[in-house]
Amino acid sequence: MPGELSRRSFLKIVAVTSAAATGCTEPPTRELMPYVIPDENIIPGVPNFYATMCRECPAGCGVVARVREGRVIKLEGNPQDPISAGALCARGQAALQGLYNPDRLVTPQQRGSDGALSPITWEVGLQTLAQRLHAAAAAGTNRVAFIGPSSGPTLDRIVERWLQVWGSNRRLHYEALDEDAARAAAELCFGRGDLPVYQLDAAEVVLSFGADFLETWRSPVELTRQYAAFRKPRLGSNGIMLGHAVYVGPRFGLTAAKCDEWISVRPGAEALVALGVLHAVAHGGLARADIDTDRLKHFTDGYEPAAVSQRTGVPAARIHSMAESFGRATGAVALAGTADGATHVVTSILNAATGNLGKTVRFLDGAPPAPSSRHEMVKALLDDMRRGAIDVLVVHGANPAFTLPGFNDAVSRVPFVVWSDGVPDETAALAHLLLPCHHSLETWSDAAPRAGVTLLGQPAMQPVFPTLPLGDILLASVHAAGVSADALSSENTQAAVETTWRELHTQKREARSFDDFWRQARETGGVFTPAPVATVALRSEALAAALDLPNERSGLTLAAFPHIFLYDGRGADKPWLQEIPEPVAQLVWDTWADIHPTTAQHLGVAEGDILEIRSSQARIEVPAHLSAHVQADTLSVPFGQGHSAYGRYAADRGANPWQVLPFGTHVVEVEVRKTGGQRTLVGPLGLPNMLGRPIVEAISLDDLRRGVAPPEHGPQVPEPYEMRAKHLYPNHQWGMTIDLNTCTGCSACVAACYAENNVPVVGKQEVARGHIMSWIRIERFVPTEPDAPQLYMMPMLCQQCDHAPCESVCPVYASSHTDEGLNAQVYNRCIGTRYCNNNCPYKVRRFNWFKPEWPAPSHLQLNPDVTARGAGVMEKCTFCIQRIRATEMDAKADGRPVRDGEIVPACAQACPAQAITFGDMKDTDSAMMQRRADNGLRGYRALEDLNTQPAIVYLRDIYRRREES
Amino acid sequence: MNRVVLSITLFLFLVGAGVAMFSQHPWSPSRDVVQPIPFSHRVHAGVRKIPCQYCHASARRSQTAGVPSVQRCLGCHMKVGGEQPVLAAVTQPWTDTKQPPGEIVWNRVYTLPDFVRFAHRPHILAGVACQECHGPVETMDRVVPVHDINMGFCISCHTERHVSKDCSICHY
Amino acid sequence: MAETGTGAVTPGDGMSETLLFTGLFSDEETCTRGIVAVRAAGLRKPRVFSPFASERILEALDAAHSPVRRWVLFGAIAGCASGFALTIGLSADYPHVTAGMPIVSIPPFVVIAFELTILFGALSGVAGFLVHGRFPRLEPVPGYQLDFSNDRFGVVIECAASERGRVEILLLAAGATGVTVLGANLPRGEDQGEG
Amino acid sequence: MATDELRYGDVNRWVLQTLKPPGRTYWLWVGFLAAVVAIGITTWTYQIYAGLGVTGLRQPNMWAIYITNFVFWVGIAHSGTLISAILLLFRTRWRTPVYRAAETMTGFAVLTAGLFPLIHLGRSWFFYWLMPYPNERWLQPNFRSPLVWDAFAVSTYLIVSWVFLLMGLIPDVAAARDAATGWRQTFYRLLSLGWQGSDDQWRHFSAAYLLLAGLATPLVISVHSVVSWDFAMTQLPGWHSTIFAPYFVAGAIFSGCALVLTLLIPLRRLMGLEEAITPWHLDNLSKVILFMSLVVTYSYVTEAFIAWYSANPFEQMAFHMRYWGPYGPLFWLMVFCNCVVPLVLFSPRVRRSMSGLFILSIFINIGMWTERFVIIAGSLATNFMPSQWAFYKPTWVEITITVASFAWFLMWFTLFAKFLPIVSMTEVKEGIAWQKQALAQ
Repeated sequence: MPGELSRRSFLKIVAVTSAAATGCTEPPTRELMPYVIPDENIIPGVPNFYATMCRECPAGCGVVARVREGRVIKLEGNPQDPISAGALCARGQAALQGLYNPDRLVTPQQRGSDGALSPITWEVGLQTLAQRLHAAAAAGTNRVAFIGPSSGPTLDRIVERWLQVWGSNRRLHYEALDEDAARAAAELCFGRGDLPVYQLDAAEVVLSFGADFLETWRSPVELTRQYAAFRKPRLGSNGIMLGHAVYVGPRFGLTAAKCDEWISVRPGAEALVALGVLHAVAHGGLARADIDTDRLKHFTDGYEPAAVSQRTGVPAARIHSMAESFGRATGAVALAGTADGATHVVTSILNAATGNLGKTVRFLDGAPPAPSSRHEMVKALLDDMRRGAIDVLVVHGANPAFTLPGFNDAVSRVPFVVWSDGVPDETAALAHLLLPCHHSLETWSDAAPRAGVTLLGQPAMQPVFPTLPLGDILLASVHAAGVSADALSSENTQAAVETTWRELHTQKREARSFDDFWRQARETGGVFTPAPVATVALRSEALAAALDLPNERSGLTLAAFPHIFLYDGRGADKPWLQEIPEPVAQLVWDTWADIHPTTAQHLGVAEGDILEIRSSQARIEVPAHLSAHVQADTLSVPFGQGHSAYGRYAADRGANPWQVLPFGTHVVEVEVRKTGGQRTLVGPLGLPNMLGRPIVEAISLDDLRRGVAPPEHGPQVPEPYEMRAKHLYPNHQWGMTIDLNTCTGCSACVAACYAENNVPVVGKQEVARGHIMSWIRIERFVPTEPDAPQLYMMPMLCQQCDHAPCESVCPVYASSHTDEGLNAQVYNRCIGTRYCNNNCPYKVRRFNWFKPEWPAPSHLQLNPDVTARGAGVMEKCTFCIQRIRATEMDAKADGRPVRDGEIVPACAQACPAQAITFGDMKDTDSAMMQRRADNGLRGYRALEDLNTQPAIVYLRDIYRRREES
Repeated sequence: MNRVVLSITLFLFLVGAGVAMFSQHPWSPSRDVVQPIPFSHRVHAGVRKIPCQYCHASARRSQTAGVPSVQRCLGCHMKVGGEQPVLAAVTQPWTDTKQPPGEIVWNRVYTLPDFVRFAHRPHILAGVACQECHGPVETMDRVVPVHDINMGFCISCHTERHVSKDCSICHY
Repeated sequence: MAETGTGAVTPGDGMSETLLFTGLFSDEETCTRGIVAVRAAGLRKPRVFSPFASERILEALDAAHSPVRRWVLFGAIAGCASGFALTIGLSADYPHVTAGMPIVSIPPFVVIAFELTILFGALSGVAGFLVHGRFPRLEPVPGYQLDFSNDRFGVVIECAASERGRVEILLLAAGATGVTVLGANLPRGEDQGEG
Repeated sequence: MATDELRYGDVNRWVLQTLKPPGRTYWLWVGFLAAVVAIGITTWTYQIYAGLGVTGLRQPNMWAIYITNFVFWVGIAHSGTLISAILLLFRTRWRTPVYRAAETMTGFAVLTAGLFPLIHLGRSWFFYWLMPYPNERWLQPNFRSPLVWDAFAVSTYLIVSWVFLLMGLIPDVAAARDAATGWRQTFYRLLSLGWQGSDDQWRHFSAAYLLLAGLATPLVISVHSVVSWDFAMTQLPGWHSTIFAPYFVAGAIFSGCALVLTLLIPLRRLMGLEEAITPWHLDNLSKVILFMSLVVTYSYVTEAFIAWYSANPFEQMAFHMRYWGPYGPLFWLMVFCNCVVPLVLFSPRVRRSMSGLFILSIFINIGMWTERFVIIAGSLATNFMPSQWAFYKPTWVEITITVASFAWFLMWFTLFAKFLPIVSMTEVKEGIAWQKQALAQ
């Protein structure tokens, strides 16, 4: 087939183009291999962009894949997609490492009687599958089961019909971090099967009851964007105001850190606080007229703030004031992120009672049936498996062996387990047949994350390995079994997807022809139509039903939370996600248990002591991390690590909290004892204390209102002091403005930089030895003074100083200043004196201590426009000079000046909060300079006193003084 | 003894000169690159007057000038000279489709040192003739490099034309 | 190399054979006296060998200042000049802006210029020494004896054989421990001295 | 000392007997040193092959032991030139028997020092880019960079000190030649350039030698000033200080003189030079050391004062950490070795006790090495960005190479001492003559 052929030639051309990219140590390719039949859309050296979608979490962001010579080298948010709106989180960026993962399964494998895996051909694999299925179907109904997340209309339909062919309906839409409680609440309170869409930007007050909406909850990219708007200082009733957010929960995570206040409560006590607030709302006459206040009062009986305060330790006054601000705000929203149902119900009622339904909390008409199996269905299937009622189990896109307690013994009773995915994981270790599956970037697929948004996933490149899309595998198994199934007419996934979209086309009663519709869908990455907001009201049953509050726990509690990068564990095979430090704890490549110093003292536990955490069902060993960022008597442990398989990057690292958790909750009472072992937790940062140095700066809201800058610094960005004639820039002087108020520290920029600039990953040990290579990092300082934001955070990258201290000391001009204000680092001139780094006050330079390695095929991800540096040279952020050059060339070709906003560095591009703006400092109208002008009071340069004259101006973070609210 | 002193100084001078001379030519491109098929630029570009960018089509659009696809060769050779045995490699993919189509593996004549980025596009757009770097290709049967493409070569031209000499123009 | 002077040999004298008289002294003091005596006697300026640098001997010979000084001076000047030329020239040749400093920034260049001043000065000083001292010297200076590198001083006078007696007396009187005579007709190094 | 009964002949006797063919123990010693050097070279090869990551170097301590060694050895070099050149200009008499050894030490110390910048480079094989030479890149070094000053200063120093050393050797080698036979004689003949000590040879020699000394004197001051500017020219707290030049020069002379003691005391014993190098000489040397110790102490105090008086929080924190941080113990060790221990030199008894001086000199060497380490690694560790603070620990690679560098130095010194006159005969004789004259008057 020509596709196959041209791919081969692609890869050879790739070899040529990448020769220049792969650093000083590889001999340049001596051969040139032209296409035999050129692909008309491919000009070697010029990138193509394909709109497709991200499958790293259920949020369903549209992405654009940047393709060079037939290989995806970068993922970016799809600007047309209303969910991602052009941004992409770290996990999305790292999808590439799933695609190019060196541990991906290459050929089908079968487990012999001896339990050893042996490679087989696709024919054999599909044949065996077909036979097994046939036998199962013959044996009776519902003897075939499929476990996997909901993966879009088409694939879901294929799976469903495929199961029908085998006379089964055992389809488990399984997500480890499901929304069961939320769905239950939505059902109960509003009689809706779907989940609401939130509009934080329409709110003035946000109460989050354990919802990490800036990290992993629901749709982080979208919510981060909304939160940025929510936090944007704007003119309100009483002068400048900005959204007021409070986080109630046991853990001070990124979300809590970016809120105005963290109210620390026992895990499971969030519902009580919510009830307290609801009570105050009910009795404070803050409820809307159309709400039956008596029933509301009755509902909240016994939860008056005083009582709640008794049970949770949250001051009653606080609860009252929360209720006040919540009730009085023109828009407010309460979010629930706990696994227990009560919080979800109460927050739903709270939102409804304060009339925020349809405003900040919106149910949309025509929401697609969001198939997600309820917990009882999961239990049911496990029972079936235990009873031996399942003959064939197919698992795809999920890792129940890792995340689902009780799965392992259940699956042991299943005679034939088929695993079909990328990197073999724990489930694969239990499977009898392993079928390597296309990555979502290699196959056709679609998704309907919400009403009005239907994403089309088109393959961005030819498959890296001889794998098959899941759809094809299922269809093939049917055909191989010789079953005639009209239901499965379409012969492959691509056709199936097209069929779905034909239906969509007719559904939508589109005026234009299907071809136009289809073409446009492929161009824009889907169809996006604003969905009407449904009118829903609080059902009276909600107030009638009895709440099942989580029982109050006395002893030590383990509260597991989804890791911002590793999520439920699926991120662990991606080195970027392992190496980018968790923003608050600043730890990498490991699991840790946040434990409050007082608790630690009481247990006699010191930093790094390995704790044995024992629940009723299992025990794990986790090193302790002493920090005040967790409720006392609580261990907060991130999900993600503790894999026994799942590739070289994930295997045998940390511990897996899923093991100790009962099904359906993230909180469990545990016993803890020191094993006596020690493990140093590794992170890239030194002191957590800023020592009062002018690095990360913040301004309090009332200072902002009164228009006074922090005393120690000037009101405006002061004009830098010049000893001699200023260096003049003929055309441009590139600069950056970074808003620390909107920056959440989510590290999407870091991941984007890794992807764009071929930044090598060094591994845990080398991070510990101070050899981490990230060009941009999130600075994190814990404030020591009371009058400060909850946590200082800032993206720190090369400041591209005008008076760059690094330049004057380099003996060989490897670091010199360009006519466009950049601080150029010339790798091939660098001899590695490392003097520049000594003189860099920001310590943003990185030295190549070793020759970086990219195990095949991960080297295919390298950006050919960026040199891969060899050992012994210094490197650093370049403001993505390759993008600057490319744009300048385009502009030159069109004979026009570079337009403002045309050049977007990877970090700025990825940022969901749009905290980073890049532009020309000589053009005062540029968005970047405007942003400085508009926020004159907040502008400052890091370590200004040194007069290094950075090209980056930061805008001070804004915080509320404790008293003000 | 003056002779001794003289010879010593002479020796030192020669060593110095030697270093200087060598450092002018750290590497020279191979002067003799044999190609898989006897393709003649003289015939195509010289005699037939085919413009360079007819085959090297992406020169004005991309960083790489682009080696023409076999299809492009065939564009003409379907009509002219297709029967010549030397063109088997070119016609084979079309004449017998059962074989995996033979790809032509050309040998590089110009290799850029690592860490250096040269984009054809801006140079073409700036009206730099191909010959200024590649020499009179239209007179060569087999292309051999005329200039040493080294940094001095680039810089001298950039200096003459008053183009930026920032390091980061080529190194990033 | 030994200067072929005039005067000492009386004109019209039949035998014009010149001999090499070496007065051996055991220390600086007497050696100097010897030199003074010889010169007072109006004999040709003697060549003096000494085991170490002795200013008194040089005074006694009233030797001129060594021209090496000038070599050093000019070397140093050349070094300084080339130092500035090098730095300024090469910086201006391909200007790279660093840290907003001027391309030609003199203060740092002073350091280079200074070092080159020293270097060139020193090297040309040595060159001067080699040239004027006629080093490396392959053939021995006539009259040299191995003791001269140990503990003996030697005052070598070249004059007509007829002067022999007078010279010997002169040297011995000055405190010479002995006198050796070398001549064309005499086997080299044969000791003719007495007393 | 009583030289009245001293004869010029004695001097040759003392010195030439040191050139007698060495015994087995000598060769064993040299062989041992060579072996250590070999290990060091292998380690360096491994470091180049594997990448600098095998060392303990890290962000932010990108300079540490290698540069410490560099500064240490350059410092050592200084005393040699001081004793041979500066004291020559001052016509100091006690220097005569000591200076050749000191100068030899200088020669090899600079040689050793010069290695470290190369060892420390990320891409050592491009070290020559630090020097201007015509090349096809049209690229030249950045003369504004202190490292280029360094390259010029150190290489100038290397050349000049060796020229000075070889020059001074000429008359003595001639003496050796006249006493020697066989291949040694040819060797010395070549080296002596046919010297015969005639008056005009002496005339040019002493002129050239004096002028070389005159040039070496400012050079030696400049070299260590330049080295100190590697640090002073940055803005790093703990480095960025105006007193660095004099402070480092003093330190250099201090450590250098100490090492001279360390070398001379065994040397005079092993080579039977007790008569040539007498306690009187070492006494004078130790007075210099004492003085330098006081200067260094003063510098430490000044540094602390500047940090405090500048009211610059960065500076103050840097020094706070230097005294009380993880490297604090090293700092106090340094204070003990450099400021406290040398005070015993106020007692004449110590100044004349060989064993006493020897032990003392070891203390000072340790102290001065530690000083450089504390300044370099310590200041880098406590930089502007607290989130990037980290404290460096060396790995076996640096330690091996450091040890090897000492072996390398000692090896060359040992070889030199046995094959070339380690005490200047001519100058000692000059001294004797001067004494006689003095007595006469």
